[in-house]
Amino acid sequence: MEVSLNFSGGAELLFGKIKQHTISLPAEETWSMKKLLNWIKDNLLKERPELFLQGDMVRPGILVLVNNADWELVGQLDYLLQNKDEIVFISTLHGG
Amino acid sequence: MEVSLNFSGGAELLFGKIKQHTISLPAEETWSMKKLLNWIKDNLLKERPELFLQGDMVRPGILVLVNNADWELVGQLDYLLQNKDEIVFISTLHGG
Amino acid sequence: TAARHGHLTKDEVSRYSRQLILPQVGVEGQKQLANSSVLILGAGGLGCPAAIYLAAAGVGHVGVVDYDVVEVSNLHRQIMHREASVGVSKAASLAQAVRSLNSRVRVTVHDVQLDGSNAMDMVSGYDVALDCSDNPATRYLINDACVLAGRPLISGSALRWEGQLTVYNYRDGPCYRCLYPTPPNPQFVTNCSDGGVIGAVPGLIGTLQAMETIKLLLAEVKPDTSNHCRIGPSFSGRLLVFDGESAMFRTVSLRPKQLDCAVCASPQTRTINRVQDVDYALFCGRGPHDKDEGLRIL
Amino acid sequence: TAARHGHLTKDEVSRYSRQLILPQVGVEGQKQLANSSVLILGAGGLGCPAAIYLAAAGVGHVGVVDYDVVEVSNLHRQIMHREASVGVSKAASLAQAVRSLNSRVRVTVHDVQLDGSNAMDMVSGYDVALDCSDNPATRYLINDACVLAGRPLISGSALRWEGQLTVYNYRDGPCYRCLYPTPPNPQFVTNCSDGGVIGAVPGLIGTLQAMETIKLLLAEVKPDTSNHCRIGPSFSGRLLVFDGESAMFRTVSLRPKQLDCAVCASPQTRTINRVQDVDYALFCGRGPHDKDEGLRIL
Ligand SMILES: [Zn+2]
Ligand SMILES: [Zn+2]
Repeated sequence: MEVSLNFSGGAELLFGKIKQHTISLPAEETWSMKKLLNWIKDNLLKERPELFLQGDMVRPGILVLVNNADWELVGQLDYLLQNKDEIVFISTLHGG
Repeated sequence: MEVSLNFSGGAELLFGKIKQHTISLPAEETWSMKKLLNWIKDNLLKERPELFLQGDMVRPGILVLVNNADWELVGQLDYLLQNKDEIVFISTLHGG
Repeated sequence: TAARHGHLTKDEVSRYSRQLILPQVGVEGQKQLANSSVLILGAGGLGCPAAIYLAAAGVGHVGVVDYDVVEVSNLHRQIMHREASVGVSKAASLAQAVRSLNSRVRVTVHDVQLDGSNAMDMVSGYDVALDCSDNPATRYLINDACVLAGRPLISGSALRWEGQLTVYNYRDGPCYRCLYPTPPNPQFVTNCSDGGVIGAVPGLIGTLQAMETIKLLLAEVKPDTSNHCRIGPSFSGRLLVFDGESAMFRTVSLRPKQLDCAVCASPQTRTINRVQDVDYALFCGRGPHDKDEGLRIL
Repeated sequence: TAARHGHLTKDEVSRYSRQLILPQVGVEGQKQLANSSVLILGAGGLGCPAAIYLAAAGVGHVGVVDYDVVEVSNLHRQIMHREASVGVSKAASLAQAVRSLNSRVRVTVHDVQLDGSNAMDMVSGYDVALDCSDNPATRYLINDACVLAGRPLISGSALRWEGQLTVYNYRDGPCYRCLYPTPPNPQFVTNCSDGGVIGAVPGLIGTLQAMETIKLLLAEVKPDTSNHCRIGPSFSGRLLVFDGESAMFRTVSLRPKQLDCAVCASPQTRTINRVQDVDYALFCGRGPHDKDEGLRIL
């Protein structure tokens, strides 16, 4: 299963400054967002994971999108990934 | 076969000011862009067709896009429509 | 003025002719703009283009809130200030630019630090507010004041090459706290001084804030008037995400208003009833002017 | 100046500090901007934001071309002019605004009608040109002069609620004639006077023209210098289409440079070798100032 990950608003600074990642996940397993967050922690996080995760959740100030919709609309941690999904992590900006 | 048509930059003024149209075409036929232009002339054009077409071609100043690519990249009049294609007609703007 | 009483003056017709002829504006729309008031919270990189495009379009009353003075390091993005205004109040400097472009607009300068004691009065005095501020404590305060005063909020932000824009508290749409019930840890908050910004990025977002405000105000024109075309804001419950480095625009669907929101839930449910009762600096871990001693990685 | 000789002055460091710290800019990028020159063709709704954001960012030399004078009907969108400048040359008025924001920038006023006799000299005097004009005859002339002078062209346009932006003649990318070999019939050409425009639409496109120009100039920084991050323009061979009514952004792939293009083909193949030889008003069916007597439907 191929999933595209995008980090922006500064969240990419935790991932080697790379905004766009395409990852392959074993399709024989089911992948919830919760499981994906753990996978990211174990496989992609270049810096201290507590900057991205707080317990099982994404830390406050990061908006999570599934195919351009707020993950709250699709089940949040329980959403099950589909092939070709695009998951976006946007750090909210405060500057002006 | 369902095709989405979008008119903008002023081209929509020829189509009842409606920018977005979804049309159904008989899927058993093949539909080239050339055939689509004739279909539009016969079925959608609310005003004089010479404002949109000049002979068999779209008139100068209108850019034609197939799925967000210039139709010159995909065969222009010979491109064969696929189900769910989005065809866009953009009248070029000159104001500033 | 004449506009408030059913017709446009000859001056107004010639000044606004290029937008009057649009069916989404028309005479009724122009009168609506003239009868509207907009509060710009922050006279910086976002507030400069937002204020000037709103004034140019003929919004009747523009308020500008800012407590800072113009610095030379502001001028790479805060394009309505001038070298001669370095050291002058930003609110006054922006107000001056607005007046010199359009003397028909009434401009009010609020050269004060926005806080819990004045936010409600300030926001209540205008039809719409624009968040053009630069730190989380102020953004929560502005949000809460807008919700409790019943005012829509056009929110913009920018940092580095990126910008974001959305509309909060418009009709049944969500508010800032619906999206962000918990503030970010201050060590993850970066402002434009620390992180840098390309000036045209807040330029783009502030310009879009003005456009969105105009559409929101035009939505109030009575539907039965003349052949006015309906229009309204595009970003209530939606977020625009812009990345100038790749020139990518993304439009995102946001969650609806949250029934358990601390501020926009029903009066029986909400936990915030008065902004005076909230210590925003404490809530966010630092106030609008505290120096950031943290990690500043995000 | 100091910037031309390998370092930035203390003044430059404090003025540009917020963009200097971006890795795509840095000291080398800032020096590159200071050593660059940009020609703004048209001091109207597009030219105002484009010129001011380029000057704010520290482009060393900005030229402004416009033969018109400021009118009150311009002020709803041409935000760097002022009521006090009504009747004054637009190029001079915009130049004045640029100087008052950033006196480090050299500004040249070209208060002339652009035509075949002066276009080549004007365009050749700058590194990059911005098409902020408002009619097809001028747009073909600007394109041909840029192609024959070997200058990239950042082209913007706006009408009603819509805007378009692209980059022509950049490296191997297409030019305006590659896309539009045949001019539109004048009866299908609408300008902002006839069709109307929301002021923030050219505001958005002009701001993006500035951003795109900055990225194009930064692409010239030598790759071996310090830890500079690569960046470049996003819209060569691509077109941005914006619809403010629905707040929709569309990015489109354009055809490549056309081998049979009348102006950007090889010198052996091209049919246009000198802009002096082309009658642009005749080619387009009307000149930049002719009144449109046609149908004006598109
Ligand atoms: Zn809420
Ligand atoms: Zn060409």
